[in-house]
Amino acid sequence: MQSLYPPIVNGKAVYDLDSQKYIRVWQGPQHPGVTGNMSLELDICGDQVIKCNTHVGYLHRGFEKLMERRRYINCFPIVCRICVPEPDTNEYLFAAGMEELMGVQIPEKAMWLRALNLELSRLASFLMHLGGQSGAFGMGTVAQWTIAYRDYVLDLFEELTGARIYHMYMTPGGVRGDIPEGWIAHTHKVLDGASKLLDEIKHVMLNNAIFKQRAIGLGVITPEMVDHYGIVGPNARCAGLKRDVRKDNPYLIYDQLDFEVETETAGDAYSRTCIRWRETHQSIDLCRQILAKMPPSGAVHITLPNVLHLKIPAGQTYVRAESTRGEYGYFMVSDGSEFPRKVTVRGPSYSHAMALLEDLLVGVNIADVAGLMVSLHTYPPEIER
Amino acid sequence: MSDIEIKDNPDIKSELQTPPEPGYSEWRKDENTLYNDGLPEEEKDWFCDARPQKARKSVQVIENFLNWARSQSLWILAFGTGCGAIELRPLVTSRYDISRLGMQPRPTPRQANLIMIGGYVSIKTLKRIVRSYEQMQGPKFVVAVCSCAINGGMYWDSYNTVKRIDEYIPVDVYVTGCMPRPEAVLAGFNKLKELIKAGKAEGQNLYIERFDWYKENQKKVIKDWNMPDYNW
Amino acid sequence: MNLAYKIFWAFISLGVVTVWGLTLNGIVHKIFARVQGRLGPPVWQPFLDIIKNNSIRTAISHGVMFYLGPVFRIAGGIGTYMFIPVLFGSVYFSNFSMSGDVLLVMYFIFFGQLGMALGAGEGGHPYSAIAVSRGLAQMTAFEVPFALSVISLALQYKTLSITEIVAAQQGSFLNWTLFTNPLAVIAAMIAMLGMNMYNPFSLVIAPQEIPIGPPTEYQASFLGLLATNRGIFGGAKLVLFMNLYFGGATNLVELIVKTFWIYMLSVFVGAAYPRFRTEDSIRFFLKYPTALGIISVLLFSL
Amino acid sequence: METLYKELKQYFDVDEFSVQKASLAFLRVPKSQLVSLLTHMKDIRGYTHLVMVTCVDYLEQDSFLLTYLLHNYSTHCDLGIQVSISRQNPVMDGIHHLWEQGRVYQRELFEMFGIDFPGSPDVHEPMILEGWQGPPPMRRDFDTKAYSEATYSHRPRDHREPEEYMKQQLYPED
Repeated sequence: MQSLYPPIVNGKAVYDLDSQKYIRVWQGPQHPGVTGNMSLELDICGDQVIKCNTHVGYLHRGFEKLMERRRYINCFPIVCRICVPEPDTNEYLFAAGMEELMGVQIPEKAMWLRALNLELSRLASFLMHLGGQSGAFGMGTVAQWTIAYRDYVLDLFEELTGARIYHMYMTPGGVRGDIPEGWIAHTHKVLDGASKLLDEIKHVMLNNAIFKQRAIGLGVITPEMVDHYGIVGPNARCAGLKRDVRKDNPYLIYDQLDFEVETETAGDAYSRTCIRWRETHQSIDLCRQILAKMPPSGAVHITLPNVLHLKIPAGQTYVRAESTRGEYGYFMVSDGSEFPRKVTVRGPSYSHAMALLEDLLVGVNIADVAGLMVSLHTYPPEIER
Repeated sequence: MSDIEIKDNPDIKSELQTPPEPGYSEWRKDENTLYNDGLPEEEKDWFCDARPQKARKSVQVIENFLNWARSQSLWILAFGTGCGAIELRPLVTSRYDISRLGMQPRPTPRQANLIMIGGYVSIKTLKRIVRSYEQMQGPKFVVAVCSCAINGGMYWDSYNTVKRIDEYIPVDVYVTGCMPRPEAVLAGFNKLKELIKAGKAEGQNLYIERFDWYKENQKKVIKDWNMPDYNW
Repeated sequence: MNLAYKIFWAFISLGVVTVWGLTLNGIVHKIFARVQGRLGPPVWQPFLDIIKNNSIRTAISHGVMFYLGPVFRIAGGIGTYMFIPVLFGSVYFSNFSMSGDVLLVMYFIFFGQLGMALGAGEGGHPYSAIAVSRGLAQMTAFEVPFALSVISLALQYKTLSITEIVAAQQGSFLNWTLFTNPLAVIAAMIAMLGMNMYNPFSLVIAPQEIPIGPPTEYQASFLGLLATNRGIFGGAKLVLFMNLYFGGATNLVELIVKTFWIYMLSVFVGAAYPRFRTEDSIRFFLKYPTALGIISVLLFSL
Repeated sequence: METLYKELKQYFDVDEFSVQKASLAFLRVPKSQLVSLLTHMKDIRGYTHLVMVTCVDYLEQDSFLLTYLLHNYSTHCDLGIQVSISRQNPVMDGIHHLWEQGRVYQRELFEMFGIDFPGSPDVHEPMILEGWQGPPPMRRDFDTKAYSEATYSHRPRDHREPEEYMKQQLYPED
């Protein structure tokens, strides 16, 4: 059987596609098992993938070019379009970079509201991911439950910010508005329901024999690989490394909340799913803490000069935050004019989807390609912007 | 109702009345064959080079019944072309359940009737959209969701996204907004059903009618045209 | 009753079972939707889909075998059905059942899928090829426990005719094979899970892995034919299992009730499980169900 | 960070050291010493995580400013190592042997800025822009507005004033 597979010469499989042994199949961009709009070019031998090329760029809009042409305040509508399931991280990072370059401090209440918004968006994104993970292994039921429940979280956003998906809520100098009437009670109800749903998911998905059989030992990430590939976030934590931006470089008010960094040691798809399941619980808990500790009143934003002609002193900085997929960073360069000189977005999927996925997929059964890809929680628009 | 504003496509109506202008025929050998000059020589005989023909309708009574059946079972091509794909997932879940309307996502273009253009269309995606659209069979319908597919939206000055999708494939229903709410998309689907029942959603024949014009527009933006002129 | 009448009534019952099988499909979609918290499509959705698929204006073919694939499939379905007595003791609904028709039926169950495999292979899509290899491997695997249980039935009732097997189960429900030969029934029901191709045995049309398997290239009226065959073949399988293991049916109501509950087994399993890998599925079929089948065969051969 | 800078100064001729905040500093290094400095930081100083590689186009100074941002997980500090290369002949040494995702950044930089990295795996293959003809789009002198107006046909604008139009559509009485 081993002779069927091509010989490995210094790390690369040497084979000839025309010999009728190997097929080249494309997964995506039009493929239900591929996350978002990207494509994998797989060379398979029997049931086994022997080579993978990731093709991105289907969603390239040239954000960094467009931002050079827009004033700072005009950049806000487009930065949140970079990551659809979790746009608030982009808004926060762009606003934080601006404030750091301007050297302004935002009010206390605004910090808490921003952290609350970030955690809620983490919750929504995690719910979507858990659904995708179960759907990638063919269990559509859990996917339907979680993605349907995500809508209730989006309702919270709608009440708070007025928008459902893209809520330009964090503006430079604070947030756009305070909490509306009765929103906190509604939030508590939604959070309780979410934790109930998560327990159901644990019974249906994480304790399922077939799910374990397929996910355990799939796409193992070792601690040595983490730095070599630039792996961040849950994918790095599943290898046993305690790395969380919220703990390492606390931003906003995360140093006043108490939470533990979730880690696993196995490093396979199952442990990644468990970590994300526990981090969903963690987000719910953090939301409750924030709602409890938040100052009841106070200013939610400072008054800036006319933002349309806002000039930002020259300088360069890098701000980072913890998104669901790991460290999310903005590198901003200002030359003292009204337009940003350069804004570079560092999406966590950048290293996960290109370099890491191409190497993890080698030798994987073609039935598990979707499961492995989803378990890395890659998201194409961060790669190409 | 400002964000649930849905209009039928004015262009299609006008284009249906105005005959297609002649010309743009330099890549056509004769009436019924295409050159496929984008393909390398050794691949030319792998692909069919017949020119697509207009599909004939049957008797009006039967056609009305068939249109009703088509409108009752619309199969969406599961192709998330942009941000709009994020709303396709809530659409199949419990709150807005499009399977009530007899719709279901299909993973292969051969079996889909409806392609939903979700948001901005970059050049690389436009190529795949054209392929998928031409591989779809029968009366096929296009719903353009989000402003970016209609007039470029907030990427009006981007160098990599097309500004209006209806120059490359015929669009039946537009749903404006960024993002349009799922209710808006549902309303768009219902509008499409009305159009189908009324027999107005003839995008397939329009595409064949103005085939040269659409091809010209596509080849203008897709610089590396390495696929057959019509993907059978 | 002469042959013309027989053929006439056979096609009448074929129509009945087709309608019932398609309605069952609709009910199944509805149940899945309710498990997922949705309202779900209307029960008559499969009929609408068939009308729509046949009303598609254009169709792409890939050659003669591509045409013949669905034809073989539906021929296998009809052939499977034609030799199963639908209602016990009814002159009209007893099709062409004869002595030894169990073997014929088992052959026809294979026949349709083999023809489909040939047609899908000519479709030329790599996913079709992968799915065909998966499907044939899995089919071979679940045929083993099914064949074993049928053999043990043949040993138990000393006959190969479905009608006589049904006749032997009449009287009280304690005479059903379900109670007289439970091991064989369990093995066969597990095999039926694989036959119905819901989770965890939905390897062949795995949308997230190889969308969507053999029918990837099939469109328009080909797809309509395949959908019709889902009704016929599903109905025929259910009637066969009802006859072999659940005492058959003496009237249509009993038929509907029994087949519904037999089908629900695979639905309940399918709503709650992810999908097997191919090798896992084969390993599963060759482990416990096969052992049960062998034990039941030994019990009745000694 | 200052101590680190002083220690580095003994081995490399680094300059233009600037501290942005407690956990972030930038310094400039000549093009020839970049890879050795990165190797030094990765292997000895514990800056094992390559956060990002980006480029700023300074058209007026006729130079590209490449920024290699490193992160140290033990001290949680970032160091931005910047190198300025000429705009006329943009060639840079690759770092794909140090970090696996370096080749992806280099592919993107070649595509977006036209900076060549000899020896980097499939750096010349199109990654994001398929069939792109024209200058590298992220360069400062590439005008995306003019390009899009020249290439794509924009939908003619609706010249009705939005405010008036909405008023007469929604509130015709007043």
